[in-house]
Amino acid sequence: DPAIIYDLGGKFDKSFNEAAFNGAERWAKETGGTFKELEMQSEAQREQALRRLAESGANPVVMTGFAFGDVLDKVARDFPDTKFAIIDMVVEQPNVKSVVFNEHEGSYLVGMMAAMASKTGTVGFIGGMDIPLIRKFGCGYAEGVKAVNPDAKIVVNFTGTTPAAWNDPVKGAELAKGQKAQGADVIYAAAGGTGVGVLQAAADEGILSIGVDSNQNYMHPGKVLTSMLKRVDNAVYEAFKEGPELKPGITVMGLANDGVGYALDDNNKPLVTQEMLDAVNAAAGKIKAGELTVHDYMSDNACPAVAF
Amino acid sequence: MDYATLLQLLDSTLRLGTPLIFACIAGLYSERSGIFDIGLEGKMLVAAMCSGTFAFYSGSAWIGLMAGIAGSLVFALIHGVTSITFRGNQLISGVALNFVASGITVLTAQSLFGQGGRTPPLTGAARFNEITLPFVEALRPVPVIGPLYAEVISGHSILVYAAFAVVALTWWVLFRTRYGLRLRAVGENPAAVDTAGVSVKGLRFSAVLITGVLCGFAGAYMATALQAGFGKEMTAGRGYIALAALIFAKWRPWPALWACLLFGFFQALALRPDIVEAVVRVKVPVPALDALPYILTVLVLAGFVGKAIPPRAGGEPYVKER
Amino acid sequence: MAGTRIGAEGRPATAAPFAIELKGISKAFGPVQANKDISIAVPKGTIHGIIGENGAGKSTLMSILYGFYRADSGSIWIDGRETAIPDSQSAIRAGIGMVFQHFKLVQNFTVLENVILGAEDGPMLRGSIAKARQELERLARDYELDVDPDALIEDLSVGHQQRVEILKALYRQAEILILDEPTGVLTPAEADHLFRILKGLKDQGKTVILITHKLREIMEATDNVSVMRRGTMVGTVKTAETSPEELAELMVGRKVLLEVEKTPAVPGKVVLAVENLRVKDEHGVERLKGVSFEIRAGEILGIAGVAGNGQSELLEALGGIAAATGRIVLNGTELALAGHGADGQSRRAAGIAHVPEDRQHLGLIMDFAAWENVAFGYHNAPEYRKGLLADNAALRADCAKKMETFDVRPPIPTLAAKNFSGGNQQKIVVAREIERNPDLLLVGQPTRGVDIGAIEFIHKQIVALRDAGKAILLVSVELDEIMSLSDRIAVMFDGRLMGFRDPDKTDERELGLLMAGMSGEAA
Amino acid sequence: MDRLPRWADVVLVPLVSLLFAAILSALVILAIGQDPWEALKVMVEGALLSAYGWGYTLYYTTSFIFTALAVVVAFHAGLFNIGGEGQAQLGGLGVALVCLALPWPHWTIALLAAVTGAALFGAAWAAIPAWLQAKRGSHIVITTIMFNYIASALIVYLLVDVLRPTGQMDPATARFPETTHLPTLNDIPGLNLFFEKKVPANVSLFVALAACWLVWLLLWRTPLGYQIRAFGKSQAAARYAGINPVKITMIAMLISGGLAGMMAINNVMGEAGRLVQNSSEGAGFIGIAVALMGRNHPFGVLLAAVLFGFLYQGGAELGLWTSIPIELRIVVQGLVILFTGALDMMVRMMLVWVFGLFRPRRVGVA
Ligand SMILES: Nc1ncnc2c1ncn2[C@@H]1O[C@H](COP(=O)(O)OP(=O)(O)OP(=O)(O)O)[C@@H](O)[C@H]1O
Ligand SMILES: Nc1ncnc2c1ncn2[C@@H]1O[C@H](COP(=O)(O)OP(=O)(O)OP(=O)(O)O)[C@@H](O)[C@H]1O
Ligand SMILES: [Mg+2]
Ligand SMILES: [Mg+2]
Repeated sequence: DPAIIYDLGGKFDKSFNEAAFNGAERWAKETGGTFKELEMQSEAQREQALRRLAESGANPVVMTGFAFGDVLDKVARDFPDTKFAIIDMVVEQPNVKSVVFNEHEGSYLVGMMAAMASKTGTVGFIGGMDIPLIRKFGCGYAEGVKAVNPDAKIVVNFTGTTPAAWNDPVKGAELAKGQKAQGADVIYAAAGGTGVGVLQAAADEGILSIGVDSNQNYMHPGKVLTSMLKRVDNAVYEAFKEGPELKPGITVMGLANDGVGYALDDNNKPLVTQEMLDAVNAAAGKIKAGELTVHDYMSDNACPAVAF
Repeated sequence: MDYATLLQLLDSTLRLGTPLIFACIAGLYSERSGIFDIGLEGKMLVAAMCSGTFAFYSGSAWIGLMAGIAGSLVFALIHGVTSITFRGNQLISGVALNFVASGITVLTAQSLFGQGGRTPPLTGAARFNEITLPFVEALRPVPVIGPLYAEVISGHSILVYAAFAVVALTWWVLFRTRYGLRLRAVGENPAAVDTAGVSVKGLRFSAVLITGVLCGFAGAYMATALQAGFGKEMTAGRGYIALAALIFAKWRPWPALWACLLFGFFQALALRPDIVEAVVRVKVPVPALDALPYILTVLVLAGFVGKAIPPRAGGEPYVKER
Repeated sequence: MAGTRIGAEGRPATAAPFAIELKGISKAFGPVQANKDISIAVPKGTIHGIIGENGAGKSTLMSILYGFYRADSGSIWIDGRETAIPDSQSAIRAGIGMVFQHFKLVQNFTVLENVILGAEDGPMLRGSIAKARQELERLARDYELDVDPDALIEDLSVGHQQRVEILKALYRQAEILILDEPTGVLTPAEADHLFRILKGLKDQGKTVILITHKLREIMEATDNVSVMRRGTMVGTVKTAETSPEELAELMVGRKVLLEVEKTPAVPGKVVLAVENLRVKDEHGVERLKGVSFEIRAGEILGIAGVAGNGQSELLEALGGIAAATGRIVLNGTELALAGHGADGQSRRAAGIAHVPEDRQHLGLIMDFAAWENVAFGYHNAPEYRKGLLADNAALRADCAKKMETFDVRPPIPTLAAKNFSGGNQQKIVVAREIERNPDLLLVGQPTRGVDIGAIEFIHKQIVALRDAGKAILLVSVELDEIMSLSDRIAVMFDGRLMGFRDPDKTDERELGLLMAGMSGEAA
Repeated sequence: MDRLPRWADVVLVPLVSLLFAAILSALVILAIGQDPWEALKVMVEGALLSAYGWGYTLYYTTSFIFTALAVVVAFHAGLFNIGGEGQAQLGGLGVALVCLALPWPHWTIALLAAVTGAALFGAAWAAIPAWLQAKRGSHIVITTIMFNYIASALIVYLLVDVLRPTGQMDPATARFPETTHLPTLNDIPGLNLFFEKKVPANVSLFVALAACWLVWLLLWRTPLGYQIRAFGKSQAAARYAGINPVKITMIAMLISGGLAGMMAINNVMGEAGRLVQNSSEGAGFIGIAVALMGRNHPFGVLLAAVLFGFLYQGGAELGLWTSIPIELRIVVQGLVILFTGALDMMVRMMLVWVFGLFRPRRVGVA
C-alpha cells in the first residue's frame, strides 16, 4: 500500500496538506485501494514516521513539505527498495521522486485579480513561515499586482520563522486586521492552516481574501476572491497511481502542465468580472507559451516587485 | 509609528489580552484562597473545545459559552477534590490536569468531527460577533479621541467588555464583601477561618469553582470570539502567561488587568516585528518578544521589580492543628 | 485527696447549673489515646483551671469542646442541655469562645477585619465594620481590652494579639471563654493584666476555662481546678482547698523530686567568652541586643526567661545558625560568626555541640532512620567515611552503641526517628551531641515534652559532662529545671541579660521579677 | 490512622495508581467509540513484539531515564524541577555545539565531549532558577516553567538566525559529521543478532543505566547525597546541622539540570544527528510522571521509564494503525501523574481500607 505523511498543520488544514489528502482520497476511491497516513506532531518525529512507514512495507511513501528533505535524504538510503516522493523539495536519491511547483506563476495570476478587485490600490500578502519558498509565492503575486497597477501598494507579513507559522490562525487573523487598517482590501494568504484565520478575519472585516493550495472559495462564499491552486492533490494522486514503479527524479509542475492555477466556482463567480478573466487568461497563455516569465524568487533570492 | 498603527496595536492588544484577563482573574480566586493553580491552561483548553463543539451543534455562542464553563468546571472540580479533599500536591495536580486536557480535547474533537482535532468553523450566531458601540460615527471626526473610540474601544465581542467588568467585579467582591474577606483570610491563614466557624473546604471549593467558571469564559472567548472554532492546543500557553501576569500583579485585580494588557500588548507586538523594528531601529528577533512576559515575570519573582509575596497559605493543604 | 470533689459524680447541692459538662469524652489519634473517658463539670460564672503535664490531653479536650476535633465517644452538655458540637460554628452558636495556644489571626488583616471574620452581618462589609468598631470601643471600656482597631496584626505585640483573640470571642458574644496556655508567651506583668481581664469577665457572669501547667497561676486565678494525667482526668478540686504540692503530685502521679543530685561546681578556665552579641530576625528587628557573658570549664550556666526573649537567637548565634555581630571566643580563639563564614559545621569542628530546643524540627530528620540521625551534623566526619563514600556500616554500629549507652528504646538503628517517642527522640539527640565530648555544650529545653524518667536520665548526663570539666549553656523556660541544674543563672528579657544569680541565693520570685524586665536592684 | 506495610507503599501504591490511570484511559477509548482491548494489542505488538518496537521503546526509555533522574535528584532536595524540558533543549544545544565545533576523530571521544556539553548547558539553564530560589526565594516551580518558555524561544532564535546553514529552509542546525554518529543497538556485536535493522536506541542507553546507578550511589552512599536528602526533608534541621542551603540548592539543581540536559545525547546526537526545534518533545515533562511512578528511586525510575517507553512507542503505533489519536498517550501520562503524584493519599486510603478488611481487629491499642 502507498502511504502519505502530512506536515505540521495536519491533513485538515484546508490548504496544503488537505490538498494532498484529497489526492490520496481520489486515488483510493478510483482504485478501491487503501493507504496509510500519518500526521506530524513535532519536528523531532519526522524520522520515526518515515522509518515506520517504510519499515511496515508501505510503497511508495509520499510526504508533503520541504521540511522532510533532510531526514528523507538519510532514510532513503536505509530503504533502497522503497520509493519515496517528496513535495516542495528536491532530494537527490535514486529512489526519490521530487515534485516542485511553479507557485510564482499561479501567484502572478491571482495577483492580477487582486489588483483589479482592489478599490484602495493596496493589497496584502500574508505568508506562513518566512522561507524562500513562501517568498516565491509573494514575489509572483507582487509581480502580478504590479502588472495591473504599477502604483499599487503591497503590504507583506509573515506569520513566523518556524513551522508553527503554518498553524496559527490567531496570528493570521490579527495580521489580516492589521493589513486592513493599512488600507489593504484584498489579502492573499499563503500560510497553510494559518490562512483559515486570515480568510475568517477578512470575511469579518468585509474585505476580500485569496486562498491557497486547495480551493478555499467555499469557506466564505462571496468573500474569497479566488484561490491559488497548487495541485498537490494531482502530485499525490500520480505518485500513488505509479505505485512501487514510481519514477525517481525531479518533476516541475507549473501552469503549462496544470500544476498551478486559480479557482473559479459558484462561490466566487459574482466577484470575478469578465474583464478579470480575460486579463488573467491572456497572461496565463503568455506564460505557458514562454512569452512572459514570472520571476522565481528562489532562483536568486531576490524580488524585483516587492521588498521583503 | 503613526497614530493609526498605534491604534491598531491597541486594538489587537484588547483582543489578545482578553483571554489573559479572564484566566488571570480566574487564577486570582483560586490562589487567593490558598490553592495554587497551574492548570489554567488546561481548563481554558477544555472550555475552548466544549464551547466550540456545542456552539457548532447548537448554532448559539451562548450555549457554547455555557458548555465551555461546564467543561472547565469539571476540571476545576477534579483539582478541588485532589487538592482540598485529598490534600494532594497542588502543583502536580495542575501539571497533570494540563496534560489530560491537552490530550482529551484532541481525542474528543477528533472522534466527533474527524478533522484532526479541530471543530468545524463556526459562523454567524455560533460566534460572539463584534458589536459596535453607540456614537461611533458621531464621534469619529473628533481628533485623537474619535479614532481611539471607533478603532480601539468599539468593535469587540461582548466578552471583551465582560472581561473588564469581571475585573471591576472581582475588586469589589474581594475588598467590599463578606465573601471576599473570608476568601482573602483563607489564603492567608485557614486556621483563622476555621476557628471563626467558617468552612475552609467550602470556601476553597467555591474559589476553585469560580476559577473554573472564569477559565470557561477564557476558553469560550478563544473558540467562539477570537477564532471561529476550536483547534488543537489553541490556547498556546496563554494559561501560563496569565499565571505570570497574576504573579506580576501580585495577586491584585487592577494590577492584574494592567499586567494582562501589557502582556497582550507584547503578543500584539510579536505579531508585528516590522513595527518594533521601525520604532527601535534594530531588528528585534520575534522569539525575544515572545519570551518577554516570561522574562519580566522572572524578574518580578526575583524581587528585582518589587517583591511578589504569594498568599501565605498558598500551596499548603490545610490540616487542622492547634 | 483533700478538697471537695465536684463534677458529675459529686455535685454540691447549692451549685448553680453547670455552664459546661463533658461526659465520658474519649479521643484517640491512631495509637495515642489522647483523652480517655473524661468527665468534667464547670459551674457558671467561675474560672476553672485545667492542669497537666505536656501531652496530658488538655488541648485535645478543649478542641473537642470547641468543635475543632470530634470525640470518639462521650457527650457535651451546655447549660444543662445536651448539645452536639460537630464544628466550630456550633460551638460559637452555643456561646463558646476559644483562645488557642497558637493564635489564629490573619497577619495582614486589621484588628477589625480579624474580629468580624466569620461573624459579619450580611454579605456586605461596610455595615459590619461600622458595627464592630462601636462594639470594640464598648468592650475596650468594659474589660480593659484596648487595641487600635485599624492596626495590622503583624504590627502588634504578642500581648495585644492575645487581646484581639479575646475580643474576637467576646464579639461573638461568648458566654464561655477557653484560654489554652495563655501565659506561655506573656511576661508576668502581662499575665497579671490578663488575669484581671478574666476576673472582670467572671464578674460579668461569664465562665472561663484556663489551661496551664503553671501552678502559681492556678492558685492565683482559678476557683476550681481539674488535673489531667496521660489522657485521663485525675480529679477536680476547689482551688482554695488545695496546695501546689498536692496538685503537682496529682499531675505527675507520684511524689516529685525536683532536686538533681550534684556536687558543687569546680569552675576552671574560661571556655566561652561572649561579647556584645547581637542578632536581627528576618524582618530586621533586633532580637538579641548585645549580650556578654563567660562560661568556665566545669560549670553550667542556666538562662531563664519567658519564651521569645532572645534565648533561641542566643543558641542559634552560638550554634552558627543565626547571623550575628559581636565576639565569640572559645578557648581563647575568636570564632567567625554565622553570616560571616561560620555555620553549624565549623562550630562542631571548633568543639561546640548543640542540643537544639526543637528536636523534631531542628535536631532530627524525622523520616531518616536512627542510624542516619546519629551522624546528623557530623556526616562529614572522617570515621563515617570510606573514601568518597559514606561508611554506612560504621554508622549503624555507632548508632547501636549509642542506643545502648543512652538506653534508647527500642534499640533498633533502622527505625525512623518519627517512630520513637518524644523522650527517646531526645535521648538520640543528646547521645549524639554528648558522645562527641565537646568543650562546650549548648542545650535548649532538654526535657520539653519528656517524661520524668527520661528527664532524670538526661539531667544526669548533663551533670556528668560538667563534672568531666566541660562548659554547658542551658536554656530552659522551666524555672525548676534552671534552679536545679545551674551553677549560675542569668535571666533573659527582651534580648538582654538581666544579671547573674547564684541558684542558692535566689528564689523563683526574684527570677520572676527579672523575667518581667525589672532590674535586680529593685527586686 | 493505620499505616501500610512498606512493600505495599513501595509497590502497590504505584501499581494501583497505574491501574486507575489504565481504567480511566480504557473508558476514554470506549467513549470515543474504540475498543480498548484492540488498542492494547496494537500497543503491545508495536512496542514489544518486534525488534523494531523494542528499538523505539528503549530509545524513549533512555530519554525518560535522564529526565526522570533529573526530577528525582531535585525532589530529594525538596525542589520540584518542572524545567526538565527547557534544560533538555539546552542540553541539545550543548550537544550540537560540541558536535559541530571540532572534527572529532571517533565517536567515543565525541560522546564524552557531548555528555559534558549537554550536562553543562542543561545545568546552566537550571542554575538561574536555582540561584533565584536559593538567594531570592523565588518559587522554583514557577521560574522553571518560565524558563521552559524562554528556552524554546532562545532555541528558535538560534536555529533560525544563527545556527541554520545558509540555503536551508527548515530551522535546524547542519548535520553532525559522520564521526559523531553513535552506534545504535544494531551496530553492537551481540545485540545485532536481535536488532537486525537500524533502530534509534543507541549507546546512550548504557550511559542512562550508568546514570541510574550513579544517582543511587550519590543519594544513598555519599555525604553529599546525605546532605541533599536531609535538606529536602527539613530545611530548618539542615541549617542546624550546618548544611548550606544555598550550596545544596545549587548543587542539586545543577545535577538535576545536567541530567536533563544529558538526555540530548540520546535524541539529538544518537537519533536526529542535528538539532531541531522542540527536540525534547515533552520528555522533560514525562520525566515527572516517570519519577513519580518510580517512587523517586533510580531503580523505580528504570522500571517506570521502560513502562513509559512502551506507552510512547505503543501510542505512536496507535496513531499509525488505528483511528485512536496519538494524543491518548498524553492523557495516560496526565492520569499517571495525577494518581501517583497528587492523589496518592486517596490511593493509600483505599489500600488501608482494603488491608483493614483482611486484618483481624487488634484489641486494646493505646
Ligand atoms: N492531631 C494529632 N495527631 C496525633 N496525635 C495528637 C494530635 N494532637 C494531639 N496528639 C497527641 O495527643 C496527646 C495529647 O496532646 P495534647 O496536645 O492534648 O496535650 P496537652 O495536654 O495540651 O499538652 P501541652 O501541655 O504540651 O500542650 C499527645 O500525646 C499528643 O501527641
Ligand atoms: N508516628 C508514630 N508512628 C509510629 N509509632 C509511633 C508514632 N508516634 C508514636 N509511636 C509509638 O507509640 C509509642 C508512644 O508514643 P508517645 O510519643 O505517646 O510516647 P510517650 O508515652 O509520650 O513517651 P515519652 O514520654 O518518651 O515521650 C512510642 O513508643 C512510639 O514507638
Ligand atoms: Mg496543649
Ligand atoms: Mg511524649
